[in-house]
Amino acid sequence: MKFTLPIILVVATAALMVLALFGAGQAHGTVGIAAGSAVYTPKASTPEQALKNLLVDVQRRNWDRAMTAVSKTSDTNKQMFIQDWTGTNGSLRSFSSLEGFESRPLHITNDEAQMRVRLHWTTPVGPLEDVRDFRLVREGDVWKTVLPKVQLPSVPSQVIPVTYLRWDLVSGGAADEWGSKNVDAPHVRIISMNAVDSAEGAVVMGEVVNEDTVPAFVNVNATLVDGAGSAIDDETSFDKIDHVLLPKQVSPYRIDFPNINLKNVKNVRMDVKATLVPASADPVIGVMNQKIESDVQGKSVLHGDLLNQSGQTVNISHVVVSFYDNNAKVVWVADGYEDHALLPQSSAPFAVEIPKSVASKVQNFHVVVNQYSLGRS
Amino acid sequence: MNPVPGSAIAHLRRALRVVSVSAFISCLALSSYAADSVVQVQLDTKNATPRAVESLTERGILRDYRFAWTSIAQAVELNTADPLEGPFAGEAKRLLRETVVSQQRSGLSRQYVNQSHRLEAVFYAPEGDVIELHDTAEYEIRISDGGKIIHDEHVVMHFVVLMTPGADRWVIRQLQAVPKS
Amino acid sequence: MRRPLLICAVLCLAACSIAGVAQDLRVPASVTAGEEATIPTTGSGKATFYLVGPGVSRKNDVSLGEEIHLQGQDLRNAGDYLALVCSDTCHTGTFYVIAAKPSSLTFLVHPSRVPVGQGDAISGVAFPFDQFKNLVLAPATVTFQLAVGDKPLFSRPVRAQNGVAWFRTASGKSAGLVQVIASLDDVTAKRAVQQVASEPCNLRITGQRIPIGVLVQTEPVHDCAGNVVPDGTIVTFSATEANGKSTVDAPIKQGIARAQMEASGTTVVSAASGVVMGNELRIGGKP
Amino acid sequence: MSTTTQSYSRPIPILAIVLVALAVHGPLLLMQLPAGSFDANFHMFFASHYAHHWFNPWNEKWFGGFSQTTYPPLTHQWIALLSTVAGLKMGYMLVQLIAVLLLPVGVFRFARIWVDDRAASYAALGSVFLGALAFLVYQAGQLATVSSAALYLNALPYFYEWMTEARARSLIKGVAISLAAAAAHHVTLIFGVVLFAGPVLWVAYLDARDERVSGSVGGVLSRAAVFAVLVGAGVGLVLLPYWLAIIQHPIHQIPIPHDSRANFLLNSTTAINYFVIPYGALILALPFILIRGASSRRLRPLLMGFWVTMIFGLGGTTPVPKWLLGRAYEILTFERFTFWATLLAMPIVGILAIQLLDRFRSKAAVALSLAAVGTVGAALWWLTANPYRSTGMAATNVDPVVAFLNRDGHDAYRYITLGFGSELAKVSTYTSAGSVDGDYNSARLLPEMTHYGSAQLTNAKFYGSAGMASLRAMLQHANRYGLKYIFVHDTYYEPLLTFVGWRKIETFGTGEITAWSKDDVPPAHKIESDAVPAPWQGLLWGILPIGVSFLAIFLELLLPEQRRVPTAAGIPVRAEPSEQHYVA
Repeated sequence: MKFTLPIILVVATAALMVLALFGAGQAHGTVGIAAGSAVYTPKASTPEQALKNLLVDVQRRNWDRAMTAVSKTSDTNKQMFIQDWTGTNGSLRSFSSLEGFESRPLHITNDEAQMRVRLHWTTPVGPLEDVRDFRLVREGDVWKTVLPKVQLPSVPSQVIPVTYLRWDLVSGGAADEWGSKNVDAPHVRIISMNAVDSAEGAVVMGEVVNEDTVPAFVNVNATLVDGAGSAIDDETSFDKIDHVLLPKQVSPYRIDFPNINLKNVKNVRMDVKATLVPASADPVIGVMNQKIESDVQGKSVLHGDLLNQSGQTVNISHVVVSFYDNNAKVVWVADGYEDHALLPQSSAPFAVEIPKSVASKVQNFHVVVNQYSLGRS
Repeated sequence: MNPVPGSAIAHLRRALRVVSVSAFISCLALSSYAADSVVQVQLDTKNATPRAVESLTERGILRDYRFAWTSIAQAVELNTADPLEGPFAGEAKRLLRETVVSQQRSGLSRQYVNQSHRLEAVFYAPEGDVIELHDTAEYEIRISDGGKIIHDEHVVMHFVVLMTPGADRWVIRQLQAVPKS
Repeated sequence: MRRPLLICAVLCLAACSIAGVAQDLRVPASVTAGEEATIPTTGSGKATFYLVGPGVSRKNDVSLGEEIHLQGQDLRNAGDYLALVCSDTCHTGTFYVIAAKPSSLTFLVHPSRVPVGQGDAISGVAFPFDQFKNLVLAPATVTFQLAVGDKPLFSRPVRAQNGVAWFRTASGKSAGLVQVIASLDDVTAKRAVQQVASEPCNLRITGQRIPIGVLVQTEPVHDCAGNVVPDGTIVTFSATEANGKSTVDAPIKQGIARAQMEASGTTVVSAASGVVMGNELRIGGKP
Repeated sequence: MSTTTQSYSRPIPILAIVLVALAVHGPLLLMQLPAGSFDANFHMFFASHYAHHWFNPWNEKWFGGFSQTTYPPLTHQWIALLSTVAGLKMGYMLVQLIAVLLLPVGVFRFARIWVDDRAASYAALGSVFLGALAFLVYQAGQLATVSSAALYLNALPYFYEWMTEARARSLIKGVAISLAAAAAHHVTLIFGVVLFAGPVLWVAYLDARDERVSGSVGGVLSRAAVFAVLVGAGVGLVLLPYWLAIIQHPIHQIPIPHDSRANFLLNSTTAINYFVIPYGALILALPFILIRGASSRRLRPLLMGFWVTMIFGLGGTTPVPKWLLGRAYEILTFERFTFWATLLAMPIVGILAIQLLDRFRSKAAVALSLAAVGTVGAALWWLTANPYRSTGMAATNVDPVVAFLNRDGHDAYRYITLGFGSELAKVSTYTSAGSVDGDYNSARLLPEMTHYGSAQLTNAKFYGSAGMASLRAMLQHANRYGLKYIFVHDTYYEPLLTFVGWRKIETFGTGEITAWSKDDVPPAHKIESDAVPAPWQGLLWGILPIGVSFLAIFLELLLPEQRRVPTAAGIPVRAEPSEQHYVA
């Protein structure tokens, strides 16, 4: 017993550890560990394993080891590789982490494979998905990933005069005498509203205009009311709006009511709140080459390019689009975040998906661009 | 007029006083179960000019004025300024805080019992950012010094009140007692 | 339970009156805020004096037979005051402090910005207060004036009722800063209202082809009364061509909004500011 | 025989061990080293509430309102009591110090069930230097776990005495201290029943069966049942509001990841944090613990208790905890099991110590001292070396945040912090404003918090998409909860706040913290909840837990333990004939 029991305990412990490592007891959901198996296999004998190794290392930011999984024929270097995955210029990608991925082969031969990977990013503005295709080649008995050349944006040195306007707000202290503050909130008006049912629930959407001569910080709230006059739910436009509206600027808004059917709704109470805020008319971001096209999966997508016409970097841009039918009624509002920074005088593509149910009705659209610049919020 | 020490009348008066105060307190204690602690408020808006008072505003003012007087009663009875946060602003708040601080210093406290307020809106600003109300209030005021009631009186008071809309309620900005006109 | 309480109260009050609990003090009929007052007492010996009023809860020893001096400091706040003198019994008296003469006006003016040419668009409300922030209820005449620079536009005396005076008027025809003044005797309060251009009127654009696309700009943007629309107002330019549409939200600068847009083929450009649409412009493709 | 040898061959007086504990941990606690630990602010926050509202466990400062009956109150109430004279932080340090001083006493008394006084005294001395203790006190801030374990170890000898000797005073004192332990930390008691009391019951059974004690087997088992019933009923009553709260609102939230549930083989930092540091030099003793524990029939229950507890302490490194605990696995954290495992190992480590001392004398003394000091030193070094333990926030002054919330009526609204870590509790303690966030997972009832599998909103980014989804959901309902102010100590969150309608309104200090506001948020209203405890529960909560602790103290003073006749240094105590060769 003196040695039998210890041996039994040691063996049992080791067996349990092995079981946990490869078996049913796999720990899931722990921060920093990839979904699925996080076990690294040094020798990638299949394209799937090679790609998984690469992406696990990207997740862990283990760049040196990741580079060993990259084929020497790749038209990239470590610096470009890191910048490609971690983003540059304070872009959304630079705030993001690769949380998980799913890959599927598109085409595999003995020496070459084409894989499509759906990458799940966690970002400050919510989860984002990205689809990338990878080419892998067999080098000896090991598969490696061939990475294409990464086009990092660069801007030539130049001087761009900024002459746009800025509104500053001087506010008195809390102890100001009653009535001495004589600045009203900006006058903002909802110019259209439409309520529809969607797969996720009821949606209230439309457009709002700043009718004033000063910038307004706008939030649109809606309350659904039932037949008895009681409030069913109240929600806000949240990030489906451009909150800072310059004079006469129009923004789409969308308010989602998950799991609510409009047939239970008798009335919708709209409430737009506007506050006077300091703001700048710079940067101006043009939305170029807007076009609705069908992608390979048959989905309707609005494509275009965002062109930063100013002299400062826009770190994160957010596109909000209102889609109109042939009666100029807003039939849908969609949005999307651009994960690359917009350098001065440079452009970046964007794409916003249109739901199948409304795609056929869409005749026209209006795009507004909301932006975040580091240190200027 | 001071009673003459040692006189039979003085003794009688003292005895009667003790008995009457004790009886009154006992009656109060007995009836405390039924004492209506809710502040009664009625509002008449038909004479408000130049803007008509909206029904939602009327409901809000009724609710917030009642709450304000409940808060005043709590603050001056318990000598704490905490209840004054919220229902009051500006001069009214400063004045009530001063009252509480002053009471804390002197050891006095006040009780407003069985409050009933008849409000009349006399002015409602064109932009709806201020309303003037006239309040005919009836209540019993008790003043205590270190827990001993030194004054107890049923009064009818007249107040001029200015209320302004706050973030989510109407707040009292001016509360001024005036002689009956 | 209310009835027994009432009976008890009546009985007790009757008993109290026999016992002389609340005999009256001789207090002043009314006092102006901030002024001093005296309360005479009778008898002899020591007593406790209480003064209970808005913002005041005073307690101190007094000698009976001497006058009680009330400092102006204690009588700053308008309202009802209760004076009590207690020795063996308590003597009470109530009096009012009324507001002193006006020393300031609380003046609420709306709106702070108003489009030109709108009826009943500007309103103001004035409340007179004395130096202790008591609302002055005594009748008085408040004069409201509107002026642009030194040029008066409007003047109206208004009798204050219940401590409030108000006015309402239309906005003027020209954009610019309007002074709104309320005065009562030598007390004056000034506010400013910015009259701004109304909606853009007859929004017109011109454009030309440049190497990287098209350059479009508005003519100076005015409202229908000829006032220049303020800088910073957004004009949305849309350029539609066969390849798609481009839009730019451009702010007006020195009366004109301008934008560059990528377009190579024949392009139709339009402009809008808020809900006001401008003309359409057709620009030919690159030669 | 030299003097040195004589001193090694005698038990170390318990008073001396307590003084050593005081000398080692006293200065560290006076320096308020645990103030920067993960949970210290949480405990002080709870204590602060008791200091102001002793009989009202409904605390509106977190989650829009939650019941403090969801966490046993004893340590917090003691801090609240001491805070009136020493302040909140020093009150915390004093309660922690008391627990640290009680621990070696408990280990000594617990070890005497298994080994003789001499080995027990070395076990107690060793417990002062445990890496797991330093880890829990200075890094994790698990005041309740340490206090409860210390009390529980002191109760177990009474349990053993009651079972084997049927002494009524042992029953009374054992039950009272057990109830106090439960009032300090219920989880310790629940698992202690199996992991600590199990081996004690087993050894009592063995002793009765082998007639080493006066009681019969039947007597031992029946008395164990009586003890269990009394403790069960007592805990049921003392923590009644807790049970009612947990029955009314069982923890249904989506599991929240915790590193102690990770597989240590896959992450070296986690392995160091949860295995190497807590065990320290005990890792070297593991072979001895296994072999020595297995070689003695009386020590086998202890060995098995140690092994099971150690396996639990390994978290997700083995599948056992998940198999045995089911859903509870996702709620518990497992570093406490490692602490308990080290405590269970101490009696055998005591044997190892005296064997080494008997054989190598001064050399062994030096080596053991170095091992002990190295273990506790490594745990203290790890406080700064641990890459997962951010010291960034601890160095940031949150006073401006507190001042902001307490001025100009800002406390009429609710707030959250982002990137504050455990400093959130510090802000909450000193502000009059309420938050919808909170540093206590079990009390969360708002759906925005429970539906996403993340813990505190202030740490949202560390929970990946789940954390950010939870934060988005909360921000989406800001108007509903009167959530107007957000304090940001991590620019990561700024894009989200910008796009969803918040504006930066103030910058504190040199810009490490910024205040953000949303203008259209109405003042906070009381959130109606069915979790508000009834007034009688508040009364019970304010009287019984603290009451049983006073009772335990009085019983210890009024019914002193009869001095046991020292055994003749036999190892283990009540040794079987085959163990005679261990007798010195």
